[in-house]
Amino acid sequence: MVQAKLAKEKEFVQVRSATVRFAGDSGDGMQLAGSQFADIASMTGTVVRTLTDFPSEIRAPAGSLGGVSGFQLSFGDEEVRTPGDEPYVLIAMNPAALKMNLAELQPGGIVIVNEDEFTPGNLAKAAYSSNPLETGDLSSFRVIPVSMTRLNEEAVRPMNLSRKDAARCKNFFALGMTLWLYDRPLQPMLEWLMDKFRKNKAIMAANGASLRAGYNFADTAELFRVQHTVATARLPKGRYRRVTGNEAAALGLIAAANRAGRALVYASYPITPASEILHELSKHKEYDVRTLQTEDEIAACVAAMGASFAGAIGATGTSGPGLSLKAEGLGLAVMTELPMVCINVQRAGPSTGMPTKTEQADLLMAVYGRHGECPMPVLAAATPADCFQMTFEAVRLAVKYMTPVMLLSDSFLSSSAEPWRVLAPEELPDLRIAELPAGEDFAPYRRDPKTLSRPWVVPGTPKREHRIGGLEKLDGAGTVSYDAANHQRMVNLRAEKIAGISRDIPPAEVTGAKEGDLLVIGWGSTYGAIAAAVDELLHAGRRVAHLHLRYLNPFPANLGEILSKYERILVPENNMGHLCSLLRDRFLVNALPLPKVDGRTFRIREIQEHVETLLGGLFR
Amino acid sequence: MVQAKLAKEKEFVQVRSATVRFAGDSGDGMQLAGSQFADIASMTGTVVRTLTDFPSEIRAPAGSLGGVSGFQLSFGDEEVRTPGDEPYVLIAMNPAALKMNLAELQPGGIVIVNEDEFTPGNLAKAAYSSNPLETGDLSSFRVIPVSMTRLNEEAVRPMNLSRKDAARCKNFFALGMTLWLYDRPLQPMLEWLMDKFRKNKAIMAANGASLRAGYNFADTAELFRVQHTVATARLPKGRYRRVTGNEAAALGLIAAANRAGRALVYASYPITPASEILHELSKHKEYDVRTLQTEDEIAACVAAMGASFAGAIGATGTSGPGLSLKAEGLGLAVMTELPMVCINVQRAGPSTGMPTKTEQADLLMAVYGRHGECPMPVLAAATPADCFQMTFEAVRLAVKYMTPVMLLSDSFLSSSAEPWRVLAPEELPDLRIAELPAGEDFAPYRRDPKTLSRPWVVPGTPKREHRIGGLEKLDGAGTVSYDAANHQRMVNLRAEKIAGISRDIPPAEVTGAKEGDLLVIGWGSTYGAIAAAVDELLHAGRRVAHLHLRYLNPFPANLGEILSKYERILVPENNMGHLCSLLRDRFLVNALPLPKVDGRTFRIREIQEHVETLLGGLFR
Amino acid sequence: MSAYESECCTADQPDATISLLTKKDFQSAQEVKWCPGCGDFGILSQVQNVLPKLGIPREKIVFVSGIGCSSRFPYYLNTYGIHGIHGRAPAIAMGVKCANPELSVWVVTGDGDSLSIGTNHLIHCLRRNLDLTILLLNNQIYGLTKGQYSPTSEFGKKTKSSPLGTIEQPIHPIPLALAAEGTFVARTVFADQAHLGKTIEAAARHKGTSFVEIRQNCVVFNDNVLGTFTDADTRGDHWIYLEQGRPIRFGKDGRKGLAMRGTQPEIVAVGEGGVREENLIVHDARGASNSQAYLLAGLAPPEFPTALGIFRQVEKPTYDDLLMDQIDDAIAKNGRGELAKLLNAGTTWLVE
Amino acid sequence: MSAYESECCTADQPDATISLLTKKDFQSAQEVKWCPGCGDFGILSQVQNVLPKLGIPREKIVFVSGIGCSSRFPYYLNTYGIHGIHGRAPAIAMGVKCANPELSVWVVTGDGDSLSIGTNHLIHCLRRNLDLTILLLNNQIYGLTKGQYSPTSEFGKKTKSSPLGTIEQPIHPIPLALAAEGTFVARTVFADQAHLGKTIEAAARHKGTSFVEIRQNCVVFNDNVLGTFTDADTRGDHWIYLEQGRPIRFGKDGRKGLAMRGTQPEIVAVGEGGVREENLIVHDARGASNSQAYLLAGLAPPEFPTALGIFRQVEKPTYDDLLMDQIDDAIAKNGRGELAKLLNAGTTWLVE
Ligand SMILES: Cc1ncc(C[n+]2csc(CCOP(=O)(O)OP(=O)(O)O)c2C)c(N)n1
Ligand SMILES: Cc1ncc(C[n+]2csc(CCOP(=O)(O)OP(=O)(O)O)c2C)c(N)n1
Ligand code: SF4
Ligand code: SF4
Ligand SMILES: [Mg+2]
Ligand SMILES: [Mg+2]
Repeated sequence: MVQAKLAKEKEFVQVRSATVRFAGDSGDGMQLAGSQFADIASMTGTVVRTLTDFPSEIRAPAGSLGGVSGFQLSFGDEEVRTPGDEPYVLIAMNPAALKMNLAELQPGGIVIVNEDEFTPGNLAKAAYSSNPLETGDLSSFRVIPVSMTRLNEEAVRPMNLSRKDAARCKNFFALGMTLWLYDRPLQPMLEWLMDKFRKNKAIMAANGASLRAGYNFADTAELFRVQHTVATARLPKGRYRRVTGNEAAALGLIAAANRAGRALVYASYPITPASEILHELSKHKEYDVRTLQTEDEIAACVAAMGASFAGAIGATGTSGPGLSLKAEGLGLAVMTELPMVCINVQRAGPSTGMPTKTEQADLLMAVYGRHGECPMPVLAAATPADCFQMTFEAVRLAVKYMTPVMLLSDSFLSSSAEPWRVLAPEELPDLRIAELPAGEDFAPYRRDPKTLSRPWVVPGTPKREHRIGGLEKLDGAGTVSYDAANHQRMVNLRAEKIAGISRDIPPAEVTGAKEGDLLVIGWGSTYGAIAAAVDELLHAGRRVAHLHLRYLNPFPANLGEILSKYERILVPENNMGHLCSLLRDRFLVNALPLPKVDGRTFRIREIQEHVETLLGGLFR
Repeated sequence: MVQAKLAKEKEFVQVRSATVRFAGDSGDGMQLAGSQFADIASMTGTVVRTLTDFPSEIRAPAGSLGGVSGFQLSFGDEEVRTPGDEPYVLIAMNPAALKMNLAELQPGGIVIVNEDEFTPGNLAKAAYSSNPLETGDLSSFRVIPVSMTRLNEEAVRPMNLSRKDAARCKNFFALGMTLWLYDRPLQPMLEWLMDKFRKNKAIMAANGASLRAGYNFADTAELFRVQHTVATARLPKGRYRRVTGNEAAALGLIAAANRAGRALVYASYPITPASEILHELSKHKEYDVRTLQTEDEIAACVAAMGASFAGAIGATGTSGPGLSLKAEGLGLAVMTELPMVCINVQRAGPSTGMPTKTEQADLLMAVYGRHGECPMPVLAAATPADCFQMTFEAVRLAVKYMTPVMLLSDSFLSSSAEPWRVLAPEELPDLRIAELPAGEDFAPYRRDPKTLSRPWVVPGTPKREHRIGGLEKLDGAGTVSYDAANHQRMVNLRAEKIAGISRDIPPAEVTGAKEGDLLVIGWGSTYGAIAAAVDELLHAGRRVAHLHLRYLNPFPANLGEILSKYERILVPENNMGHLCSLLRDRFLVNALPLPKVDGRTFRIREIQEHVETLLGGLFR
Repeated sequence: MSAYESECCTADQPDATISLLTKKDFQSAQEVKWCPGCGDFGILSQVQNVLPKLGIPREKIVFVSGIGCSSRFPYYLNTYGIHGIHGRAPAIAMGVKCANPELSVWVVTGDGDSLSIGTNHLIHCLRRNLDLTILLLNNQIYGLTKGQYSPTSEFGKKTKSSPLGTIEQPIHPIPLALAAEGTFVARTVFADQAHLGKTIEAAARHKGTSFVEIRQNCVVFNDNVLGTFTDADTRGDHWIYLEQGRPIRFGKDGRKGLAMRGTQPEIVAVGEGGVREENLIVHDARGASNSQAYLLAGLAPPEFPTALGIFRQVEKPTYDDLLMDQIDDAIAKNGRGELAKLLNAGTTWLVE
Repeated sequence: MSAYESECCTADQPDATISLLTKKDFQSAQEVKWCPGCGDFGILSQVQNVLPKLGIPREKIVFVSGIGCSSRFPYYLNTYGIHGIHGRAPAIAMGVKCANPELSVWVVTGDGDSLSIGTNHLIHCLRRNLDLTILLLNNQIYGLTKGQYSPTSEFGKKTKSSPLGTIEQPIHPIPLALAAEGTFVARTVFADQAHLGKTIEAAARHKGTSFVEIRQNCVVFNDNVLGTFTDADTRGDHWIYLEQGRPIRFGKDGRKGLAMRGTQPEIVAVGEGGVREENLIVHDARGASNSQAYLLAGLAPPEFPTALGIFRQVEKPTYDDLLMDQIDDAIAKNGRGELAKLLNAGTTWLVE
């Protein structure tokens, strides 16, 4: 037995951060265990970043590889920037969970398995020809087999639950053990249980019993040599909550519509991984959120535009295939110069691709993917919580510049969570726009000289009836025009309007060396990995810096100047080099791509090592 | 009277080329007169390039500005590269035609007007407050007012036609005058009339009489000071015909399918200016051409792909808005690696834009406009006749590399015509592909090591049943795979396959200086104007050259090397700088854009003057 | 024609001062650019006649269209308007209406626009019963793109894209609208201005999606497709006017009638062979089921005349009302949303 | 059940050696990835049962699908197959069939796939009468995207995207297919394997577009939506089996029947109050008009039971035949196209 290998001494180890993954069958409640752990870790002062890993199949047979569900979290001080490259602790509730997750575990890491589930049947379902707990296959890890099924049953016996209900509690047993391992309190969990199951005392009690049993078992059975304490983080004061990217985007839309004093009309067609934005929004009707599940993405896009025409904040959300379908509708919004937001939660393509995997390969489509000269702003959120900020910003720019705005998120951001300091409404900009003075001579395409945006005059406004559409318009009057010089002028104006936004967005900022050997530029969900990698490199004394773009069209006005201050520019992207192409084109700099298109985000180490090699090369 | 100003002497002037425009009401038969003139000019040894200018409205009221129809041609020696910057002769059949076309006439040019139509009513319809023939407004031109209506009536009186039929002949009167002016024979026209109207002798005779009357009137009335003779061209020997871009594309598709030994399935949804490809193809059923007018562009795209799956040459054609709609379908074709061709006849955008005007602003959409990493070859035809060649080439590459191929044409090419040397079928490459040897182990994604293309095994082939789709595939086997490393490998393979095409296309070639001060790079329909402009610049001793790209993705392998040989690079495009962006990105050269987005092609002079200014700047 | 009596008004309460609006108030400054003789002119004119009668302020009216000759409609009406993209007008209109349910929203579309590329949106709009008025100008051809066949072109029709004749069965708009659960489904024809006007008015006054197929003549690319109507002599044999509550009669002096034989309709000669008016089908657009409407919609030449009028007219809750009801209910239940509450929801913790 | 008798074979002449194929020959190596208990399994199994009976060589069969749980179908059949993009399967299939009319082409789709995003293609495919077999697996939910309402979900249904209940009237596939001029329109249910198999077989043997709505159960997101069927006790009151040429009876011992009252259907008790079998509607899927089919398709709970079987089955020329006829005619008239002739057509001249 592996267990025998464990030494008896028990001690505390202080670490700056830790990465844990809960994995089990979809029925095993791993998402709940993981997110409860994350809550407690958050409340006890650490920064927590989480990532859920849903099974690839809707509901695979119990115990099968396709049915494994996982929840990973990394927690610790404020330098925890990602949900972790590799877990140090893996809780595997069955053989399939072990098999699917072992490859990513840190060598020397801890594997807590529910040994009761390592039956011949389950081993076969996981395509194990022999029991890995008995072969030497796990020798590079510290394996801790626990009879969780049995111990849980014993713990909950007093509550007299059905067999099924009793078995369901074992995620709390696992959670209890993990809480002990990381020296976290049980009390918040018990309180949560009391609130959650106040209508079902037996379940409440059983879960509590299992939780305690797990905790006590870990404490007394001396399975673990050490207990870990994790450094706490220094975060700005305030009230915090955890948000995923999709939740944050939904909140951002509601907040922006609220601050604009308008209804939110969100029209969307379900698609992974964007659907939760629709689900989330549809729960908040009392905020005058009108969700329309349309017949397809084309309808969603033009319905959002129609809603904007009528004075609401029109928004739509989708993922790759849906974005391709929205191309024509977005073109109409560009031409009619109506404010709307299109959130594209990128996933691995092309075509249907790998719908549950992450990728950033829609950037060039976002920038260029419409026929004709059809510029629109493109923003990208860097972290889950940043989805709030950037969604709000998308609405701000849309309304101010009378333009559709594309916001890029991705599968990773959508389901990853991080702490977000809850903002007070007053901290958010006021997005109400001044009405045109009543007497003023009106023309639908007469532009504000500063922003170049046309007035947003909505149906219901007397004496300002007008017609707009997809045909080229006469500058000012907005009537149809086929005049040659007018077309050139309007093309220029539309381009200048969007380009001018660079004056209205924060300048780009670097972290690290203000000039030096290498600038790592990223956008979107690579943020955490790049930031952590550059931190490490800086610690190691490298003259490097990190610049993260949240505005991809137009770029911040000072970007060119910054680029000129570094010998080399490296652009890690979950694509084949989209941003890299844009930078090379716009600034004629020899930006180098660091592409990764395997459906996964970067690991910190991948970036760090690549930079080391590059810089090594530089000095060679 | 202006007429009085004409001198009496008559002489011959020899010119290298001439540009003439016929303009009148849509009912006036100007297209016929123009194209007959073009035929005769062609048969008499000149190179002829034509351009039709259809009225902006379907059928505007007679005599109105919206109803003016025009036909312009330029003819002369082989340096005639465009339908002409500015006409030297304008035939205007009514006041509206005069008004709509005068602005583009060469100063000092000849205006032949049908003075009978300058009635108060017609002047009003053309928004003339006074008769321009009587004010001094036309003083910078040589105006030749002719009583065409009356003279035509007199000429056809013997045939006793109805008033309407009689009036219809007057385009032949105008044609007769023009033939005299350019010293062209009447005989071919008379023969054509005999053939065309063999079933209606009266009409035949009337048209002939009117034609002769016009010719004789010009000869005897001494309206013109000079008769022009135009230099003939040295063209490669062979049989020639005139083709528009759309005709050529249709012929190219049929020829390619024929040389591939397969049926052609062309699925399309009508849209200006691509519809004629559908119309043309639907006439040639005996060539096993199957045209499907689908319910929309999405259906057209995927039906073409389905047809390819089943072994036909699948093709689709559209214009901007339709291209936006095809984005998702094209992505599926990239993923399934099926051969198909998408012809995009660009028009002015964005959105509905100006549907009858030309533009080249879909290039970046063609290259980047699909979600995910979704590379496909992009070709562009340079001239109307080149649409044949490049369509054929698109099919060749599609079949050889198992990929959708985008071919870009545009509104200008679609309706402009030029002489095309008719090829013998044997001159065209054989596009049949070798069948997989029967015994060979089969996997749908096992690639040819040289081309990286997968085998085209079609339903009906026993023992090779397989399933493909939009999900990521396992390298080789083609089954669904969510494996991380496999995805990266497949993304790379798809990219390499397309990039590798650069080895299979002709290297880029320059005309003019092999190295020097300036390289003008173009693509698509700017060919004629750039070629002519660079010719002029070379004559003027400038160290310039012209490179015209017909392959835009991938670029020819030698492009980078060529670019490095010039001080400056200028990229005239009917867009805001699409190719320019691609060149800057790929080659880090400071290519300069020369954008023109006013719905019109470049004039030779615009390019020439821009280059002169640039070069002036260089030497300053 | 009792079928046309108004029941309710789509939009806001009528305003007394509004009724002073006239046809002219609804004409925009833009020059109308249809071909001389195009059937669209008469339709525009009737819409401009109807609008002042509705008592809706001009600024509360929005016309939405797709692309096609017919879709140029919004430009010619001095109301708010969107000339959209091909086929998408009902979806655009859905956004407009849901953003502001007080607006009177109209969709004008063509047979290509909404029975080819846009069928999907049309169908889903109908079943949702958004409170919109949809006018489908059916000329059985693609006008704007110069004469290709459309989904309503008759089988075998020779056009630019079908030089040997089409090989497609045409789609019939009325049964399609019924199958899409349309609550107001009618057909009229451009050449009967009175019927056209009344039908448009009834449609406008219906609460819910009203769908009107207007048979129209494209003089340039599909002239005389309505020959049997424009020929007054034979019109009565080829066309039936449906009137709510009245037995269905047609032909000269109403001598013919429509009766049931089992589940199938048949033409009978009233007064002959013992057939009396009581044997005829009584038109009822408001029955419990759609079956009569389907039956009448299925009448087609050559055996049967074509029916004009309102096939179906029933009340169902509208999407926009239900949408706003859910919002109102949520507010009633949870109070009007306060942003601070939303942002602070769920598990939160304090960092001090 | 006479309605299921075969009439003709869709594809090539059957080949004697082919009949030796068995169900197993049609099972692919790919692991079937539906949830345990999903209704799709039984449908796959019946398709695999039917295929060997058709006498079509495996390599001449192509399955085309869109996206959805149901659309994973092609992977599990050892024939040629395309797993397409969402909603577009009928259009892909059109290309396949027109490129090679000898193929037996099947479309497998879901209620989201072809009644939401893909309605347009479905409708146009039906009216063109391409010789395809379309199986629509209707579970009244979006399965693959984890449980949003679909266009066939019942009004008021609470789902992830409609937490307060939907506000949309559902679309009914059968009337829609009829309105689209479908030549073979049927409904069956996954839980009656025999009926399922026979209906699929009849559809496969129909020449023209055959449309089969298969009611299916999504155990995860819409379980028990077919409760009235799976409950054998009450099934007879809620479901009618249509049989060609037979009076329509249902309920325990067939005591109830369907008759006409004017233009509307009504339920009658056979043998009571003088109602005899002769008074009942005789099912005729092949009548001159669609009206009976509409009537039966309109039967819906709670007042009426739901009909299963073939609503409509008529012969019309298929698009693919007409397409090839035009080609054959053109060849007969002009000779098989010679490329040189085409390229040299029109006005040409010689440069020497
Ligand atoms: C996406 C797209 N596809 C095609 C077109 C070209 N197009 C414009 S109008 C039209 C058909 C119009 O037919 P219909 O709706 O019947 O209108 P009509 O002109 O007959 O009134 C087409 C195909 C377009 N504008 N956009
Ligand atoms: C263009 C596009 N939009 C959305 C999706 C996401 N999506 C995949 S399947 C599906 C619905 C499936 O429902 P249904 O057709 O009823 O199939 P089921 O899973 O219920 O069998 C959706 C919305 C997609 N793949 N592509
Ligand atoms: S083309 Fe036909 S439909 Fe269009 S404006 Fe002219 S007549 Fe009317
Ligand atoms: S989600 Fe529903 S439809 Fe999809 S496989 Fe599971 S049970 Fe079947
Ligand atoms: Mg039409
Ligand atoms: Mg479904």
